[in-house]
Amino acid sequence: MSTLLEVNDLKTYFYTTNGIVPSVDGVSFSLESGQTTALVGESGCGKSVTSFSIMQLVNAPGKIVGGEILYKGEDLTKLSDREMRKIRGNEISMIFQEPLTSLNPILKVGEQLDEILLLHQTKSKKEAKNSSIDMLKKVGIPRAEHVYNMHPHELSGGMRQRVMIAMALSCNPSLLIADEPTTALDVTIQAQILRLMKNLKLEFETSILLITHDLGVVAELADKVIVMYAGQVVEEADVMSLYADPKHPYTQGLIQSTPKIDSEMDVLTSIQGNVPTPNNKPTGCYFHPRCPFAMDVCKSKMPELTINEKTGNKVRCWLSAGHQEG
Amino acid sequence: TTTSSPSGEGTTSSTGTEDNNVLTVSLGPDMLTWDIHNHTTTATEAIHVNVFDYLLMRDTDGEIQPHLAKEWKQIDDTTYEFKLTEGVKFHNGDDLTAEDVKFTLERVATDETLKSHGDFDTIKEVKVIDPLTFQIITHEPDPMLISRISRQASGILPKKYIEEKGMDEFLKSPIGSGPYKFKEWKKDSQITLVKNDDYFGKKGEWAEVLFRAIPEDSTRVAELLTDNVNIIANVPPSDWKRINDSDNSEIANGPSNRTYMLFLRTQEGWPTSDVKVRQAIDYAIDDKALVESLLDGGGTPTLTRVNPGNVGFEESLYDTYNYDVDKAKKLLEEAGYKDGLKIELAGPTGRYIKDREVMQLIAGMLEEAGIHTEMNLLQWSSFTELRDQEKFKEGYLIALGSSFFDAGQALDYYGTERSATINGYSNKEIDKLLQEANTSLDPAVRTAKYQEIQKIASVETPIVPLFQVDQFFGVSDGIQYTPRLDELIYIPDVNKK
Amino acid sequence: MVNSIPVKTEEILTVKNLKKHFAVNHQLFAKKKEFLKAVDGVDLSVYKGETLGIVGESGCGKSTLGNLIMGLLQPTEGEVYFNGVEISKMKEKDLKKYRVEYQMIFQDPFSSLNPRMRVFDLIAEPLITHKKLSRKELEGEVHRLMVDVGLDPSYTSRFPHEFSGGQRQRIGIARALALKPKLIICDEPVSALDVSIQAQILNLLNDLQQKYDLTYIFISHGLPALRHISDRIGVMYLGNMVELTTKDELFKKPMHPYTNGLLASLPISDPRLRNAKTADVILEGDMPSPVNPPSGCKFHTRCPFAQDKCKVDVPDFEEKEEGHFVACHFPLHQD
Amino acid sequence: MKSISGTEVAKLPIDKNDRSIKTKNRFKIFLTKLSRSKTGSIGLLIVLTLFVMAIFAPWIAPFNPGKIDTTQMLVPPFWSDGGSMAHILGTDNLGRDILSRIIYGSRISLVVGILSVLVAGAIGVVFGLISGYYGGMVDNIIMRLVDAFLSVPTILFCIVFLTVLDPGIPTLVIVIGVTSWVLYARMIRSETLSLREREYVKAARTMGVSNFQIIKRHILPNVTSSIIVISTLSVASTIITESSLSFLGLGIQPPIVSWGIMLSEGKEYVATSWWLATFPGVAITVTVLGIIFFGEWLRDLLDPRSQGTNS
Amino acid sequence: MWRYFTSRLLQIPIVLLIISLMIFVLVYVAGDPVAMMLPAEATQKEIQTLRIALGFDQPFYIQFWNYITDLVRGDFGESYKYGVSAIGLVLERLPATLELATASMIMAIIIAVPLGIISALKPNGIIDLFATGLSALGKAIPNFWLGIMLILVFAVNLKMMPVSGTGSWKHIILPAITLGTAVSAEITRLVRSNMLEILQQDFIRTARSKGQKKSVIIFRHAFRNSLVPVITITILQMASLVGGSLITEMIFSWPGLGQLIIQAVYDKDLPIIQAAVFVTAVMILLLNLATDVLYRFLDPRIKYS
Ligand SMILES: Nc1ncnc2c1ncn2[C@@H]1O[C@H](COP(=O)(O)OP(=O)(O)OP(=O)(O)O)[C@@H](O)[C@H]1O
Ligand SMILES: Nc1ncnc2c1ncn2[C@@H]1O[C@H](COP(=O)(O)OP(=O)(O)OP(=O)(O)O)[C@@H](O)[C@H]1O
Ligand SMILES: [Mg+2]
Ligand SMILES: [Mg+2]
Repeated sequence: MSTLLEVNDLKTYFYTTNGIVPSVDGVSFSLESGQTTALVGESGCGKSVTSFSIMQLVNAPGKIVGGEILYKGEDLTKLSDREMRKIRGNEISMIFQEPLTSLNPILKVGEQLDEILLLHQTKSKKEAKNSSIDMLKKVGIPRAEHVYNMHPHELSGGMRQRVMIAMALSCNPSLLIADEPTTALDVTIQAQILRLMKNLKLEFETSILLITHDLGVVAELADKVIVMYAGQVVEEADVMSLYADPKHPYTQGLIQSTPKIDSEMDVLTSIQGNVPTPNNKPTGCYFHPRCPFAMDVCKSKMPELTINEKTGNKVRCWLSAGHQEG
Repeated sequence: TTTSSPSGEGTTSSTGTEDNNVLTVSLGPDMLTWDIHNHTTTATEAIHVNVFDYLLMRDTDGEIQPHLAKEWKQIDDTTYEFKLTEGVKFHNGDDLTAEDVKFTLERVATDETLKSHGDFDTIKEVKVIDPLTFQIITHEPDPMLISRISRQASGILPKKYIEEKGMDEFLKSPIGSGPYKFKEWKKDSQITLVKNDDYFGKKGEWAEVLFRAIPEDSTRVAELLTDNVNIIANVPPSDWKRINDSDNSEIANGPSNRTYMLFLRTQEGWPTSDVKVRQAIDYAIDDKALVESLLDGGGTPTLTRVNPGNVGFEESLYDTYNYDVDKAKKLLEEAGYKDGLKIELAGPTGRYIKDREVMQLIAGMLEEAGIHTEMNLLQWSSFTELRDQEKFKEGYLIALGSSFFDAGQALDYYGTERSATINGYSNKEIDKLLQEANTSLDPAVRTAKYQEIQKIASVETPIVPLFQVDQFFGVSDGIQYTPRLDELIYIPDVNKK
Repeated sequence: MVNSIPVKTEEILTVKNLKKHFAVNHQLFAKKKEFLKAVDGVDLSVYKGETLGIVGESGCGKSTLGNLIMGLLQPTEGEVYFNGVEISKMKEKDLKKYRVEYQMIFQDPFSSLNPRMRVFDLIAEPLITHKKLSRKELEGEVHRLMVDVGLDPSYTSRFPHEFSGGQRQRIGIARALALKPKLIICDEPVSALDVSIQAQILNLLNDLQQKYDLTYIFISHGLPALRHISDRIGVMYLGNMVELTTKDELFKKPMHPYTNGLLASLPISDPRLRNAKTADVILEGDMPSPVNPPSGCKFHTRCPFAQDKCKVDVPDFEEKEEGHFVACHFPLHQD
Repeated sequence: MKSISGTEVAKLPIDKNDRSIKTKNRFKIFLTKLSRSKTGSIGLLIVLTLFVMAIFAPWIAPFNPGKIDTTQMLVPPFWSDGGSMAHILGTDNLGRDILSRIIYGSRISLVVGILSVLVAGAIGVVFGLISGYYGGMVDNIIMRLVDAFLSVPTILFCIVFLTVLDPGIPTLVIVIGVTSWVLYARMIRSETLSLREREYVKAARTMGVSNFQIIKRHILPNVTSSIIVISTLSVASTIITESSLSFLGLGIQPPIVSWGIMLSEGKEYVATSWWLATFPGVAITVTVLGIIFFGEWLRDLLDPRSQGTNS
Repeated sequence: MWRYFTSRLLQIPIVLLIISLMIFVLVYVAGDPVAMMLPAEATQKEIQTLRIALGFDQPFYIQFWNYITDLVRGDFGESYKYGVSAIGLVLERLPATLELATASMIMAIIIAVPLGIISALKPNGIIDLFATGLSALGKAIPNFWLGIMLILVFAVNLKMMPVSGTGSWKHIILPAITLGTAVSAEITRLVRSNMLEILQQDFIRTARSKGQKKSVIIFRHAFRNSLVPVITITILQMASLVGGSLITEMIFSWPGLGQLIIQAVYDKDLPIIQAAVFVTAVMILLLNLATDVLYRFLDPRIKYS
């Protein structure tokens, strides 16, 4: 398995009038081709910004201020806009989190779908239309021929999301970044979409960066999981070991918080407290104010993302570091 | 709609050099109508005069000459008899007879809705004696009849043609008996006339004449400078130098019959009801300076509005003016305005040459003499509206002409009846003189009475005449043109050099 | 928390035969009108203090139903009663005083936030509208709400675009909670939230319900969350309610084949179960078009148990068992 | 740096000075932002200079603007042949000093230009918002009114006003306002039509926010950029319109001067004495430029998304 | 849409009627035309005679009644000043006006749209500043100044263009520039501000994520979204031009409606005002109806209830 994308020490900051917001603050990870990597983490921890950074689509006042993003060995941060354009949509495509605002309100769904096909696959208008409708059907949209002619505001939330998905999948990209692709979908459609993505993976060796909150989806689809917290990676592990033995207290909290379909609880467990705001992060380990196992060292020193030689998994925690040392 | 242009040619098809036989004239805005009785503008008449003949016509010096009528005599106080020139034909070949004269004059004399009606309402009837002889009978003795029928709206219409085709059709393709025939009228663009080779009188030198509508002064000048137009009217003084300096044209100016005047209120309650105040105003204004600084000398200071060439002209009051600031101050003091006086003067803007500047300069001059002037400068239509409603305060500026060339028309303004709705001036003596002059048929008597009136008026100054203004034409170098006192453009008088 | 069926005394919201048909013609001057039956005859009673969960395939009309109840869309037919008062035909002016009582959390958080308003103003807006608070009280209240939904109060002067998806959704929740309404329609309120915050919010909603006797209509695709929070759950299919019962009953004994299919499609909770999962083949086939829905039972085209009758007769939405309504000719799990 | 968790914050007492700090901060931010934007500061500088010029005209102007001097007519600006340093920008056809007239003219032009735009803008924006937001019958009536105003020649209204109202600056402002609001109305309506269908407007409706507040808080801020664009440019047309109304008799009369009147009076001399009409034209251009720069900066400031892009 | 369209068409006669009544009242208030019809030298008696002959001495309600009955019969009457059918005079000048209005709008759009877009792409860049200056100048320069200057430079000095009049395609260029300049200033600014706003939207990011070319993003995604206000202002300016534009027509001796209408207003020539307003109103109503229909194309979210 070869490494398709490698992110090294990525830093993306927003230079707002209220100060600098370091939304992504030294993130490193790699994606292997043909693998699905799940990126999970608390809301607002910088997952979407990371994915925009990969696409080189961070809007002003955001800026990539450090690190490199190697795609097939090439640093995307150094590419010209023209070179980047060839990669976007064709090699790497993205499903955006907010489907309504991410779709052009005045263009018909079909026009937006055709666009990407006409751009990267030399197809006639008619062919493009046919494959767009095909794609819409694949993502489970009824009356695809009609929806092709509809405008985004006429669709339900889930339909918009599926349009986004269809758009991203239509060129069989080598890397698919899916930012919460199934949040607005019911389970049957979600199952359908997940299957579609699995097939994509099998058929085209597409590797997928899946950003999601739904640990069920992670469980179904992911090969590897990266857990982010406050702009940093705190744990990276293969999916089996992560579920079986989460190392980072934050990951443990996450798994515990998941509502279980078959268990009755009056109160759901949740991790105490809140994610620190990016421009007001605590000293030491960012998680320590919420960590049930916080030690003194946690308050003063930031732990390193250390790799467990045995499993190849990584974790950023003094607890694990202690184990290894000890 | 008028007939369409023969080819897809542009209207600015250059004349002059290559086609020596086309004359292009621009008087400003387009003409209004081909109905000679239903307009009141000189610019329209200036074109009509080339298509329709008058019974009598003034020459370039303003003298009345036989034209369609080769001779005329007075039969009694209310009757004149005329003899028509033989062989005059309308453009369609019909003969011009006394019937046409009767038709034409009675039309305007009886139809009250026609705008020229007021100028002809003294005519009672026209009696046809034979095809070439007719009599004009007036309601009362009319000493101005001869002037009346040798001016605006005096063209003779073709009775038969109009009765056959109807007035509407006639207005679309009018015919007359004049030196030029109507060819085409593109509204707000241009009128084309072609030479009438069968004309009975002096024929024009130009095969074709274009009257172009170019309302904007500077555009007219530009057209003249680029050889697209040969004669332009109303050249603003600021452009004279440019035209005279150019290698293709020059300014031709001559007197007009128009005089700039200040009308002052004389009714009780207004400061100007005091003759001393009115005189003070007269003395405070330097007429010569107005003419020199604003018109580059293109006008003549005057104390009367009856100009040379008019019946009743009084030479001692012409080309002279009252200007003495100290005297003005003294008069004011005598009138009880030692500490200054505040008046309001209205005036039109954009109507007459430099009207706005004249007003401002006057205000400045009055200020020097201690009369503070509020100005009320109005666009012409607002001006007429307010003037008509007598809404103006102490006075207003206006420049009036006298198309009859007869003091009777001009001096009417001093009579009690007319003044009532203007400035309320009333003077028994003037009234009496007016009455006598207006009913006398003896030119000598009339002249004497009119001169008498002017002398009184120049002291009383209910109206302060300022200056008589010239007309300014721009003329291409190859053309010989002298402006006529009546401001008409009679093409047979426009010659190639 | 007591998860018993509430006493069916006080109906806070009643929906009678509610329909919404959208005209869908895409030529500007189309002669023939086609209608998309987004909501096609829904009857519903919501009892005071309960949480009614609504699930259904994407595009089956859940948000439209919510919008109809909120008065954002004019119903094509049918009525909505709030506390016994008909609100569906009320003028906006008269409606205003009822607006305090029921609120909605919108599915699409970003587009429902005015891009030019700061978070503070967004959350304060309902308070300003309905309550006369001093500036200080207002600030206190907004702070409290933000903390409640897990937003850092230092964010007050930020604009919506400066937030992450989940944060935006929390702004929407805070705004809806501001007035402590009697009824809240939550359209996918937690879908964009990570599980921890999701748990926090669900707990918060629960707390508030206890404290203020709130009623929720909770539209969600997340069955686990739904199971956690709801008292009863309604299942919608193609504009119709097809099943409605208590959550335990629904999860234990789904009667409608569609419900059954839904439950079978649930994602696994642990990757180790991947191979153990039964194939999700039951709901094959595309969702039919809401413009030309199938005759008879609308589900028959995809129903593994469909029979001839289903193609012809429209099943009634009947109470097959005590408190268990279902619209099916041949319900499953019937004793 | 100290970290605070959410629940802790909730327990914190609200800082009493919180608000003042915030307003102070906002003002500071305002200033820093302004200083950061070159064009914004230039714009403000131009506008301020003009106001200073207008207020202190009698002290600044070298001559009485109405002083006629027939010996000094049409003197060109000092750098041309025949120009003199006495009249830096030359004199007009009545020998009045152009520089002084421009300085004095700023008074009327600024007052009329800005007030009329405010009047027209206020009427137009209100009608546009109402029309677009309520739609239906209201929209129909207002828009047909707009159509009527567009088809009836403006000059007719002016003439009617002339007969009904006393001339003067208030009349001038009213007349220009009443005849030029349609532009705003139709523009604002067109955007409101689309804005009223946005989700956030619907959301506000469900919260029981009154229509007035929805318009004020949700629609108006989203149409500000169009308002700014149209109104900044309208200042120029208003200044020019003012002169034609003055000629009609509706506005100001000599010896009071405005840039518009200087333009009109200089019209005859465009080809021969260019400086008469050119300098007032330059004055209007600079004014509009200043207002555009300032307005543009304001637009930028009000657009939350473009924050920081100015730096 | 059909219903909306037909209901709007049905409104036209009502609106025309209301406008006509408005005109009558306005003209009536403005005063009667007789004083303007006769020369300044006319006596009060002459004025009075004509006033009676033309019926302007009649009380308001009689004049009003006559006007209404004529109107209902579709009779606009004859111009007081020209003595011929008013509607004929108006229709004669209409083509020239439309020609000029269209040409200047095209001119304005050709200049404004690219300039506005380029400005928006690099706000506060050189081109933006240049465009801003140009816009300020375009709005601040009065038509007469520009027109006369253009004549001086291109017709008198360079002799590239005809001075004035109509006929060839060359005749329309200078007047169209003169009229188009101010309009294009407005459009430039509007395009710029709208583009700036739209380029910030999320869906632009989506388009970029597809690898779309910048130019396509700008035109297809951004510019099309900014079209509603841009079209509004364009049509609005067009609408104000169909009534003619006095100054430009005067300067270039363009035989359009502007001169006729304005002069008619000065002359209080009711039949012409009436006919002209009628004709322009019909066009404006149709133009605005077209815009409203166009809005639906440009922004499908817009609904008419
Ligand atoms: N334009 C911006 N200006 C300032 N801060 C921003 C901006 N965009 C994002 N942020 C901040 O950056 C952080 C990371 O945002 P991001 O959208 O990546 O979160 P996320 O992990 O995708 O969360 P979610 O799961 O809720 O979508 C957030 O705290 C957010 O407030
Ligand atoms: N304005 C509209 N015009 C036309 N059709 C519409 C409109 N709004 C919604 N629809 C249609 O109505 C149907 C139901 O939409 P709705 O948003 O209620 O679905 P939903 O159940 O909320 O789905 P999801 O779970 O995906 O949000 C969809 O087919 C949608 O296309
Ligand atoms: Mg995100
Ligand atoms: Mg929905």
